[in-house]
Amino acid sequence: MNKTGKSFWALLADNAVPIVFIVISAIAIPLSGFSASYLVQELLVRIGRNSFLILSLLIPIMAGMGLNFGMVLGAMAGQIGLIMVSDWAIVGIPGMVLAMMVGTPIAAVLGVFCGSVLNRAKGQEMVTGYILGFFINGVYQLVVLYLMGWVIPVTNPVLLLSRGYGIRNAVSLIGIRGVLDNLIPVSFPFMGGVVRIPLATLLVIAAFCFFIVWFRRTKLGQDMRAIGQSQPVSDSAGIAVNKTRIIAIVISTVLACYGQIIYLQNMGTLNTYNSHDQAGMFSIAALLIGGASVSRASIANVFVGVILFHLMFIVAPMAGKNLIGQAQIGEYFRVFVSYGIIAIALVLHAWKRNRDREAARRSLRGPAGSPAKEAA
Amino acid sequence: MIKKFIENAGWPRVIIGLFLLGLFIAAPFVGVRVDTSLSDTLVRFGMNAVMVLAMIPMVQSGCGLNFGLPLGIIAGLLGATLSVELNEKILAHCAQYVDAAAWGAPISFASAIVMALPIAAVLGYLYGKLLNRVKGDEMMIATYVGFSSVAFMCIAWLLLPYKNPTMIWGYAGAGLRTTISVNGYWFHVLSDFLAFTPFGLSHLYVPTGMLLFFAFMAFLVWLFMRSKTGTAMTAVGSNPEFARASGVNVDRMRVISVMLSTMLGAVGILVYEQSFGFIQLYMGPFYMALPAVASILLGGASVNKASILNVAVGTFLFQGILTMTPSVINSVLQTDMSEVIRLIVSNGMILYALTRKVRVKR
Amino acid sequence: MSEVPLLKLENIGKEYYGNRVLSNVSFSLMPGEILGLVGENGAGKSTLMNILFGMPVIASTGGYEGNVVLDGRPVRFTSPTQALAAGIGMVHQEFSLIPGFTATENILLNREVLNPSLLEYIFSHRMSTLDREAMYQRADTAIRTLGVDISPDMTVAEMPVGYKQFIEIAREIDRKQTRLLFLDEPTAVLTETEAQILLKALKKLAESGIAIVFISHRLNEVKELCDRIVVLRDGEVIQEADARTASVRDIASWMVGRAVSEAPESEPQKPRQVREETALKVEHLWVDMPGETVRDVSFEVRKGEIFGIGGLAGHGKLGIPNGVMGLYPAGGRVELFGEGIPLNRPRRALDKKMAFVSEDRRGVGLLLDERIDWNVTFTAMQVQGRFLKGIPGLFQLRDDAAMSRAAEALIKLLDIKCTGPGQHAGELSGGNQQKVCLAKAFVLQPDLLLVSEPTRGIDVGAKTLVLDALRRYNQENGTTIIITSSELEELRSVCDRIAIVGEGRIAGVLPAKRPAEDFGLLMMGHEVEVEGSGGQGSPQSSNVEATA
Amino acid sequence: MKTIMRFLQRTALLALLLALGTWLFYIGREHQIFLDNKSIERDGKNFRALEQVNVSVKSKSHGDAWGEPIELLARDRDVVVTVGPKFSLKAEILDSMGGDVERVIEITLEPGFQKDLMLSLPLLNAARGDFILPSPGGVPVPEEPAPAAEQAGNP
Repeated sequence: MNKTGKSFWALLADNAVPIVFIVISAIAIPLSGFSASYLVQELLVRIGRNSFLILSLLIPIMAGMGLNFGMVLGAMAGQIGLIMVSDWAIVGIPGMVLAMMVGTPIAAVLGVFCGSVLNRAKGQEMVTGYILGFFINGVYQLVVLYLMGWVIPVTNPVLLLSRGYGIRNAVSLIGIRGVLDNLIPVSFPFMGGVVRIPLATLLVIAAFCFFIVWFRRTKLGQDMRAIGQSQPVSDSAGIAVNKTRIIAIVISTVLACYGQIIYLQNMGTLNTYNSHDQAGMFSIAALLIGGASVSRASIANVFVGVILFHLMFIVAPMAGKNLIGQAQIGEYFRVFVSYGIIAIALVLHAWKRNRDREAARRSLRGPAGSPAKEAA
Repeated sequence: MIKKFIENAGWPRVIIGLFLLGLFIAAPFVGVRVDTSLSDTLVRFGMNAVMVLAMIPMVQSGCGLNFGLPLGIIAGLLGATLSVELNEKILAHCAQYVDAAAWGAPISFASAIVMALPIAAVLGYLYGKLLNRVKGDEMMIATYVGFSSVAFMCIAWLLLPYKNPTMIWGYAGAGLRTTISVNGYWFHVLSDFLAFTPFGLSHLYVPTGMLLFFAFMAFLVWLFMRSKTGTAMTAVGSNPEFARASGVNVDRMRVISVMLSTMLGAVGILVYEQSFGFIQLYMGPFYMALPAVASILLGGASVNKASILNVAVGTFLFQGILTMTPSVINSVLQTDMSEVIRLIVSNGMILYALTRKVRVKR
Repeated sequence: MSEVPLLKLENIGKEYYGNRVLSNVSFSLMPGEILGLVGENGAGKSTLMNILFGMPVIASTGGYEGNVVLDGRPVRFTSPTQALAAGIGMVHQEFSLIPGFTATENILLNREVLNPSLLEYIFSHRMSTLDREAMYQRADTAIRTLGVDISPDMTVAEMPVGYKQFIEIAREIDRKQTRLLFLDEPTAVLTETEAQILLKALKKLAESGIAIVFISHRLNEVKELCDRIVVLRDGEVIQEADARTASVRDIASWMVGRAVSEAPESEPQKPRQVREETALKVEHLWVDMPGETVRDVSFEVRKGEIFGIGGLAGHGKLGIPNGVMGLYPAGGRVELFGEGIPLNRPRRALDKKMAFVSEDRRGVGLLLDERIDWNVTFTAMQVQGRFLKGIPGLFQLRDDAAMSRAAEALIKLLDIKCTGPGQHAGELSGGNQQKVCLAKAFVLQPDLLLVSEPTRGIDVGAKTLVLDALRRYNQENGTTIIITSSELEELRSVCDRIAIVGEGRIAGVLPAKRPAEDFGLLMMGHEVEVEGSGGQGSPQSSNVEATA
Repeated sequence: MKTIMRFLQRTALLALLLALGTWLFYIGREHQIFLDNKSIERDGKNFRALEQVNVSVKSKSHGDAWGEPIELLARDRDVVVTVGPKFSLKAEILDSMGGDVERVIEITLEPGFQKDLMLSLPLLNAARGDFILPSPGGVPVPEEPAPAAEQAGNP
């Protein structure tokens, strides 16, 4: 095989996951019967809603800590911020910013905790972060369901359960609903419909992308890349490995907190006990669909992923209904895909790592054997 | 003496055990019947113990905690639904040999196990092959393989051509229901076997059959772990390099252990269902792995060492807390904190195990 | 030359867990001087380096004796950072480079040039961005100082091995305060020309006033480059010599030479039954064992013989038994009593009644978390189906009682100090663990016993016991034994013949009674006249070399 | 020196953040303005409820424009929502026939950090200064089912 052909196949193999999803979407879109303007509108909304959360995953990947399943901790911090702000009845952009300011210290503390735990479980970061998410979820429920309105002052009866403490299942965020999305109203006609663009949200996301680009160029970013590739070498070069890993998780957690606030700002209601559950899983699935792996992810992966994942999310139920007559199948299909894609990405990663290790060993071997083979 | 005991038992167990004891002592004072609670604990112990037992082979062979338990559960669910679907045919066939009226339920239950096991074996084989390729990341991958297989089965439950009207949605005429009652098939077939209420306490129901069944399964596992293969499996978990140098096929041992775990999981869910009374399909098996994992860790197992004693102690403590906290704490605080306590205790246990002993051998 | 030596060591000594590895080491070094430090593996070089570099492992094992004097002031480093700050640089044997980074990034790792930034004050300097341009310049300068032409933008992963070595050295040079540079076998991975370039660069560095300690097994290079040579053996400075006057042969004999009279002391009491019959025949064996690659090895071992395999670490001697037993990917042909043994299948090797005591005791040799009787009998149970009860072929359970009995017998035989067969292997001392490994092999009743590094990391008393046990076992059962060891003296005291492995090939097979210098020269890659017995490997391998 | 500098700068940043938080709290706070058009007794005098009054409010909640007027008949109570520390209120008091605007009162109020305000329209009409009544506390909210504990999240 010649060189170009080989690189073409390599390119195809590298991007197998996005390509498969493009194909699935290409088949499902006509089946769903949605109009182009509807799809574009929905996608724009979802890009604005989810990108920030997904972007928050990038930094731990850079530091070699894998997919930060502990990002739900940040989501919970963001929700606590939103609950407090709702209680104080701060609305609009000030409300959102204040929610972030309240969430930041909580997220930072949780991030330090998470980072320290992950440092004790090196090599098992993902599963530990995942369980940590559940564990902190228990603590979160303890705080929100029992302590709020009792120990933590929450007085607004709209938020509290009728028993006098604990937050209701659903909290309406009417005060900050869509404030960022609609801050700069822009819309344009598109294929027989009108598409509104959540410009301010997209600008915030763009700013975040610039932050990441800038961050990669800082000393801290450089240290994280070094640690991500080799902890022992970084350590012997005098980089504080554990501390830097904690910082990576703290940044990710705090950003996830902001991401969740932006997400809920768009949704307009907070499901106190469920909203954060899905945040981690969907973000991770989207990132992986975008072609990222456990050890390598770029900003492009985020946007490709969010578009493909949510395109499938929008069209799958409808396509399922039109194809088999059951919307339920499409629903389950997208759940299956979300989990399946994570499973596949993890398998591919582990597989590749074990193979690389083998290859690395082989490269150490040098020309061993070859003369013997000739002789034999 | 006490110090020695604590050392042997380990702090987490002592604390949780004392907590549970405290709950039992406090129960009468807040108007909760101890005998009912004890009975509930026993029932839940019997329901869950086999699923916890399913952790042992994989832990012992070094595959880590079986977060992929849902795979075994799916096999069990397939067996259960098939047994209900084919109930009449099976009974008609067996009527030639035995009295179908008296033996109907046990035969039906046995048929569920018999049908579930080969499915579990095949799934376990494939799953084991997969885990062999991803050594080092077994637990995370197991979790997501479990999840995605549950989601996949959600689609399958809708599409599989089941016909029995007790199982399918009435209005659609196709697709299995979310919960299927096993009443009339094999409801309480184990639980009620030799069940009795000792000391004339009408509220203290002892599901003897279910406990005996667990004891039997535990005995089988115990026997297996003492066989040549079981010994090899333990060595593989303890030090794969040692096992390899001793001529043991490490990958094969791991596959066998995963198959065993999956099969035990399948039997475990059947035991659970016969006591519970319903087959829970769709997202039902989703989070079933975590309590089982937490139980065995609570019992003192580590990520690569587990014994039957760990299973029994852990399941009893875990289920005890689960039954006691809602009733007792509820009466004291007028609020149901059991869910929160369960979350914190079970996941705290898993976290403790993960951070305590990181496996660096490879 | 200035009056005050840059570095002065005064009576340095060090013990690891009661094992003395260094005693009374003293020498000094002037600025701009190049000192060659030579010695066998285990002579104490690494420990000395660890002490000078303030490695935490030294402090955590009880510190060291004596004084390190730098610039006339005594220093005691507790971390590598302190040593670096004091101007000591070290280039390690294994590369500490980040493969995905460019040469620039690696040379300036954690010493990056930063742009000033406001955030630096609020957070820390780590929030400043990197000044890539300046970094490039600095890396380029450092590389040029070495006299090689490597693009600073090249990623390390794409570099040939030799380049990596230069990058490592460039990193130390870039450190402005570096005045003392340690190089641990820097030329081992270099080609001839690369090595020449490196030596030239080092000379240039020395002229600029940097003192260099050069550690190498290539004695020619040491002689060519260094001003002075210090020979370490068994933790002591054996000889300090002027490099210009000492000959390679002198150096080799200082390194390995002990009083030659020591060897015959271990003459077997009973008549040994070494037969002419060939027990093991190895032809063109290659083994892919990381760090111990075997390229092309052929030799024969006679029945009843104790055969030694020696050589420097990393040259492949350990790969031979591991490859024969199928533990690492291997190729070639291995025959036991004329029957071919399939490679890469540990089970098949065990089935042919070969047993192996691994050099990696804790990693491969033992189940640390299990009982001694498990450890001793496990392999026999799996391979030979012993220690089982029940109906064979149908249903069998472990026979715990039989296991305990077997373990107890061996505990007595080998004098293993433990509380009983129920104790976990991980709780035993190193020497006793080694005996458990031997017991495991003895239980198999092997026809051929391969023992790797039987005395590594155990104390002197246990060493003798282990070697005696092997010798006795050979005498009593006529078992053929192959011992692989880095300790030449030990091999010479037990073995009948010794093969020396160099760079993955047999450098030569000599009777154990030959003088130690001969073995030393073989190890250093010099030719030695091999007479008669067992010259098998040598001519063939050189033959292959010519074709390859 | 550098550490002191850094400490000072960090303290300043923290103070700045706190100030920003307070400011956001101040400008972003939502207030419920209860409008009360009931007869009320003050200083022994009875102020009758107004027949009809149209109240409109200008605050940041509607982008600093006058909102839709709310019609309050006698004995009506209603609530408007304002955002920010300051709002203007315009009350058009209609004559008893319900036709013509009798008079228009325009005032600007500053609830500041306070949460809710209750205004008595009869008092306002009478141009008394004490037309701000004590806030009635929470308003009844539509009850929704409490989250069942089993539902409260998954494990």
